[in-house]
Amino acid sequence: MASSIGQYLKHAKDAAATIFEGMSVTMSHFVRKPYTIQYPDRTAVRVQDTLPLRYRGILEVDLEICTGCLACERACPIDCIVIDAPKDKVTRAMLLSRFDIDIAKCMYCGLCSEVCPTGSIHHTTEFEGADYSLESMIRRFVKDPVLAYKAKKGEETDPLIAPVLDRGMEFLAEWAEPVDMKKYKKEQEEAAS
Amino acid sequence: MDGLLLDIGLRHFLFVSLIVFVLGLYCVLTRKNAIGILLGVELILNSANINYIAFSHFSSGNYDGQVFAIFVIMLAAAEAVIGLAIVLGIYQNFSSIDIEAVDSLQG
Amino acid sequence: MDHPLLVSYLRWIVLFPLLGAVINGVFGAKIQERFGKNGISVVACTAVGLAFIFALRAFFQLTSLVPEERYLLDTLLRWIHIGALQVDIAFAVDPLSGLMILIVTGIGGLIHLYSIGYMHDDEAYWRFFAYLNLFTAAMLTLVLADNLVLMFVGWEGVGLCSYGLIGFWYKEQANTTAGNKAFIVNRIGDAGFTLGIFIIFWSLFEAGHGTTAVFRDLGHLIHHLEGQMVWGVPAATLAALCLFVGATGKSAQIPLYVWLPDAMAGPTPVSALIHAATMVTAGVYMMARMHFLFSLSPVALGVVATVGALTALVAATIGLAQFDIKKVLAYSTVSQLGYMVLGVGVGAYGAAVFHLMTHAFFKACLFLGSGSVIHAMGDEQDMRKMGGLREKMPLTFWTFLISTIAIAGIPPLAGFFSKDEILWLTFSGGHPFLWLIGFVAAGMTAFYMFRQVFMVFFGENRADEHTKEHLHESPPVMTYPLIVLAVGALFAGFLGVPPALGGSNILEHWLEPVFAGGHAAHHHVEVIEYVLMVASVGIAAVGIFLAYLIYYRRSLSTETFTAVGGGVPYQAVFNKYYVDEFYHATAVRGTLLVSWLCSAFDRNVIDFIVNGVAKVTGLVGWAVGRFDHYIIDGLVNGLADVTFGIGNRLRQIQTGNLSIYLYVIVGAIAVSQFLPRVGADILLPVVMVFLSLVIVVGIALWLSTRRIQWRLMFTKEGVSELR
Amino acid sequence: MQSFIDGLIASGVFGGLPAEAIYPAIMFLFASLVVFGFVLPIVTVTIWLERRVWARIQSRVGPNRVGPQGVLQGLADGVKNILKEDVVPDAADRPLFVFAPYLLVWGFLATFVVIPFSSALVIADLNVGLLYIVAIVALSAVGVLMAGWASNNKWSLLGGIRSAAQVVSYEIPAGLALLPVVLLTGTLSTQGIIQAQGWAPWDWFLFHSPFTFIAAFAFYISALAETNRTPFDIPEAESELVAGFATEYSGFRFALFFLAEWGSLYVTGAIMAVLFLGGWQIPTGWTNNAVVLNIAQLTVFFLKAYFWVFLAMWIRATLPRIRVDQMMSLCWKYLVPLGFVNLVGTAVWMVIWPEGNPFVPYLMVFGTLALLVIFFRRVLYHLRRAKPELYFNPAI
Amino acid sequence: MPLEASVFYLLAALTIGSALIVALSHNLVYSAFALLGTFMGVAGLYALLAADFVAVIQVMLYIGGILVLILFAVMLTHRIADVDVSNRTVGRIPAALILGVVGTVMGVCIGTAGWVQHAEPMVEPTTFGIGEAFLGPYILPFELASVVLLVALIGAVVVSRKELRGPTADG
Repeated sequence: MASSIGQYLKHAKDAAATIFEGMSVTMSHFVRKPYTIQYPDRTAVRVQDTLPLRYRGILEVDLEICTGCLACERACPIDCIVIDAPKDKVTRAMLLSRFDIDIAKCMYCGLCSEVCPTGSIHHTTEFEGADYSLESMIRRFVKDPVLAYKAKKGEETDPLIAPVLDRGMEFLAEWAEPVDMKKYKKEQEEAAS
Repeated sequence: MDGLLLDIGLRHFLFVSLIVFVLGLYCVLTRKNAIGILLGVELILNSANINYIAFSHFSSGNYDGQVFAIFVIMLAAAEAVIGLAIVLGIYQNFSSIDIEAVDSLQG
Repeated sequence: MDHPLLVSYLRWIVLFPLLGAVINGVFGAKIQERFGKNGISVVACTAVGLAFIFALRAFFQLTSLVPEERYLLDTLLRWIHIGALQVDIAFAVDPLSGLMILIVTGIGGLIHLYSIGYMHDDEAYWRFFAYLNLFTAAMLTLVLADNLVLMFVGWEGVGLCSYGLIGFWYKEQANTTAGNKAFIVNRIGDAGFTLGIFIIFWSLFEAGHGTTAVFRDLGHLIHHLEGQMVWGVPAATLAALCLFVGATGKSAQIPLYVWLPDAMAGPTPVSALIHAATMVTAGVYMMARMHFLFSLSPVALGVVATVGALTALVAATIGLAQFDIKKVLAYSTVSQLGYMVLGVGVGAYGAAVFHLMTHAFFKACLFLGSGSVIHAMGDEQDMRKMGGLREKMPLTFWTFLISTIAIAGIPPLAGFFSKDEILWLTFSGGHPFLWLIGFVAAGMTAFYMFRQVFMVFFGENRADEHTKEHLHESPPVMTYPLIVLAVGALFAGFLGVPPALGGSNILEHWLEPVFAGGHAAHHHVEVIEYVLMVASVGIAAVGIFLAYLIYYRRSLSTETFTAVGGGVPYQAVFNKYYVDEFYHATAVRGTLLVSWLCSAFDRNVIDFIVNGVAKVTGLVGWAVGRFDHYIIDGLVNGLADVTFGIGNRLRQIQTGNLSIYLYVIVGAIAVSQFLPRVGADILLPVVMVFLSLVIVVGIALWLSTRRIQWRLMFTKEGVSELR
Repeated sequence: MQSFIDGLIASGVFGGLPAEAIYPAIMFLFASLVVFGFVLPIVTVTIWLERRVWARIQSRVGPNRVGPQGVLQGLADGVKNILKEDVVPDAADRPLFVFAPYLLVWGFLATFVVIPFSSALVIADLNVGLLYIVAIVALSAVGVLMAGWASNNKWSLLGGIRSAAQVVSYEIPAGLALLPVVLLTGTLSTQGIIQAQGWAPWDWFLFHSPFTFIAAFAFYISALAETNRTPFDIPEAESELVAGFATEYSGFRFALFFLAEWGSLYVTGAIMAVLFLGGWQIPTGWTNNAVVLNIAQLTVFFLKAYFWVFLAMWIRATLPRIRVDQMMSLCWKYLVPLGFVNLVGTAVWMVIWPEGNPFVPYLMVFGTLALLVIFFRRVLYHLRRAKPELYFNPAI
Repeated sequence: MPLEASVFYLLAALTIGSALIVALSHNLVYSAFALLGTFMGVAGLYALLAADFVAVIQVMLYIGGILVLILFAVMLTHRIADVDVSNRTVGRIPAALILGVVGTVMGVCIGTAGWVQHAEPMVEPTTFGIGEAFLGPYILPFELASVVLLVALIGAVVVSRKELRGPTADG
């Protein structure tokens, strides 16, 4: 009997104490800055920008540096890339009349961007793929046929294409060389100090 | 005539209670369902209460009627509890509360 | 007389024999086994011997006192102290009881010695001596008793021992019946004795002068009884008569003497001791002790005297015709007792006691003599089978002869003096007719005694061959007591020689203080006394001569006597006047008749009533049972059946259906509440009736629709089936 | 209110109309004003506030798009529900299905008759005020049962029965917790109780004695349980009974249920304010204009009441749902005995100090303040431990 | 129409209407819920008769207690047990007959009897008065009531517990 009364009171006291403690915890959260990002419109920085370079978002093609080699089309396991590269009857140069990527089917595996010699096809940090119609799911990058890019041995001189090629190469660089962790860490420390 | 109808006197309440009483009695008599009977009983008790309060208000001038009404309510509660317990008991035993089925106490 | 000398040894006189009786009685069988019969006899004889020594001591102490002071008292313990009655167990010796204890212990001792020889070959030896010792103790208690009640104890003790000893050989039916007869007759006498005691006690109580049972005090207080009347009779006379009844019972006087002849069935020493010397004299001793009471009522004395004389005469006549040796002696004892009672009756207490003493001697000797004869004859008691025993048993013959002469009343011997004294005092006391009866009886006594002597000791021996060879003189242990008793018979007479014959009547003087009240002092000598003396001797001689003629010379045949008067008187005498038969016819048959009547009455009337009641109860029970069974049970069962029937009918409405119950309730309320309430006007009652009709029809209609068949509800078998 | 109307009649504003007609008319007007003017907005705000409080506690943002800071969110929900198709399951018991929500709302709105707003503003100061409130709650229990039964599906029936059982069984501790205050004031009417308290905290019944303090929280807990909120919201436990008795409801009827639930939250807060925080008591003397005084009293009362509502939201965000048997044992093993102890305690207290103990209220107030300080230190401790980025502005 | 009369008739209509439903409706659940209407109507009548305490008690006890209980009972025994509780009744004609007569007779009585009525009925808060009555002259019934309720409570629990009745449960 005595023990049960003791227990009884202990239960009541524990309940009160824990609630008190719990409320204090929640009050402490009350004044904290909410972590939630008011996506999509009230975020400080566009979310897409905050994403890391390697983020495999929706595909993008720089037609300027696309050589029309169809490597990506072949590499895609789902065949969601469709490229028409007819030869210009007149100039015999390779034209890119159609470069469609069905982003609904695309599984964002990144195999196409790996094999692209020039890094023209690469993932952007863009992920908002929602659209109003299924038709719009197919991103058609070629409005009117464009000349395929021919790769030059040396440096790319054309001022228009050079930055695009560099960016492409930058994308490729990520996969070309295995990252040397030790070197990377050293660099980090130098940056930190 | 309108004098009788309009200024509400004791008789009006008695009439209302009479009607409720008769309906309660009818319900008790004709229901096949045990709970229906309990409903009828509740009606009867309510009609009795109406009379109590009416007389207490119009005739007695003291609180006896109302005190009695409260006691009736209290007892009605106790009665309902027991009645329903028995009905539940019957239900569990006879798997039905149709009083026709429950006639094992037949003479 | 009234200043007793307190002593403390008197008790042993009684206690020694009592002790002996207890030892022999309780351990007798063992002692007999271990030490043989001598052990028993040693114990018994020493007990009596010691008692005799102490008695002598008391006697000599008395003689050393002044006559007025001769009174020894030994109070043992307080016995009964209730209200007015103060009775102690106390033993007193005065000249009278002193004499008596000497006789009892002396003669008792001799008889103990004699019975050693007589009972030698009897198996129940120890029981015999136990009884003898007990008897001696009881007799001594009676004699030494200081008061009436203690005397009565002794009185009863003696009666008991006589019963025990008479019926000693209990194997024969005759002995036990004799024992019974003796005891019952004694008890009748004792009843009288007790009545006497009560009358004395209550009348003294009524007189209001305090009561006592002690003889000495009684003596002083007894005169208060004079005016008392009990049942219309003067108290003194009535008391005396009652005591006298006790005496007749004990001393075998007229009405109650019948037990004495039959008592001969016991062994001879018993007869000698009890039925000759001691017990039978108890009555005379009691009357002597209570002389002051008897002297108060001349009527009582008259009755005593006449009874005594008659007894003497009657017993003598019966004695003539007896052929059993012991029967003759028995009747002679009765007649001698008659003389003693006659003596008391005429106020000659001294003479009575003197005769008592002398009779003790020669009667004991006669009995013991006959005992040795029977012993010798191989238990043959019929004199007609004896004869000529003179040569074979000289000692027995001479002692027997001496005692016979003494009893016959021939002068120098004891018998003459004592008997003559009584006769003379009777005559001088103014009772000439009684004297004549006594005188005639004396003659007869002489005749039958000598008849016995001649038949037994003279003439030829009529015994059969077998007993003849065995005839021998008894052993010395039997013959020596005979000699002592014979000497006693010879010289006892000189104790009471009357002044007429020049004697100083020593005994009279010895007893004089005891009978201070008596009127026996006739000192002047008269001629008539001598004449009577000579007459009595003469009648004795005539008797002896007749006996000599008939039995010794055989010259005179008995027929002359037996034929007298057609043989009727002889038959009467031979058959003891048919007294036994008479008693048997009257008392015994009477009692039987009364008992049969009572049993018949009981059987028929009372049983009838009891059975009747039982039958009636049975009857009533049966009736009630029938009533209960038919009417009440009927009612109850009927009620049960009715209830059951109604119940059965009403069972139908218990359909188990709740709403039906509610209908019934509401219907009932409706009918009961509203019907009476509604006013008297016509419309509403109509509605009411209509309503109840509807209800009933409704229910019936509704019931019909139920699945219960009609059959089940209303038909009988349906109901039974349901049940 | 009565005197106020008499004053108007006397001033002849209504002309010769018989008093009999005026009273019901004004009463009706005031009632509709309260219902549409006060209750509906309050409910929508409460709904929005609850979601914001939840959000901030869960470090989220909460609705802030509809209207300034999302205040009109409740309105938006309401409109949404109204526009939604009002589905009545064909197997449902149509009349009961339709009538159930109205019964519930009727039970909820009826309590506002007795809840005062200021010294003059109360629809009807009933003499049996408190008892009336307890009774009306029972009415909502019947509504819940009707809804549960009518929608003819197992979840709703069980949900209905469970919540009805909970409401009925928690009426007892609630009633017991009220009694100490009734004992103190001796009257059941809400205005009477408020007038018995002063404006200062130490005059409030909350701090009158430790027993009333405990009684207050006991009442608050059982009131929460009665309105099926916070730890006791078993009937609508999403995981088990979907939406409890309201599963089959949609559209406007569903909105009514929402109205009833959140409205009763305010009612609980109001009752707590009336009973324990001294209702609209404000220091007088600074103005003699009745209207201004009433408005001040109204705001004070509203703030006190809304504190408890806020507390309910806060508790809902903190405490986990408790099991049914725990709920029942809490009710019968802890709250009812506690109720009796408080009742007896208060009675003994009244006997010892008829006018109330002079020191204890101050002591209690001081104690509570101390408690609050401890509370905030705990909060700071948690903040120090988590070192989060603070953001005090409620508006995001 | 004077306010009071209209309110009375309204409440009377509510009470009698729902009583009719209770008595006559086929569906037991309808009659059970109609009982709510009756109780509310009766509570209203009490309020009219200035018995405010009793009115509130009526609402609290009858509706909050008994009605909820009955609803529980109905629901627990009704649909799930697939028992067709057809409310069809037994022998309605005889019942109607009896009640008709009973009703008319009582109605006549009510109409004709001269009821004792005070001039001015009493209208003022009754809670205090009833409280006094409870602890004054009616103290004993008040205490006994508590005992009765306890007994009813325990009795109900015992009667309705399944396992207590052991083997007979399969009935």
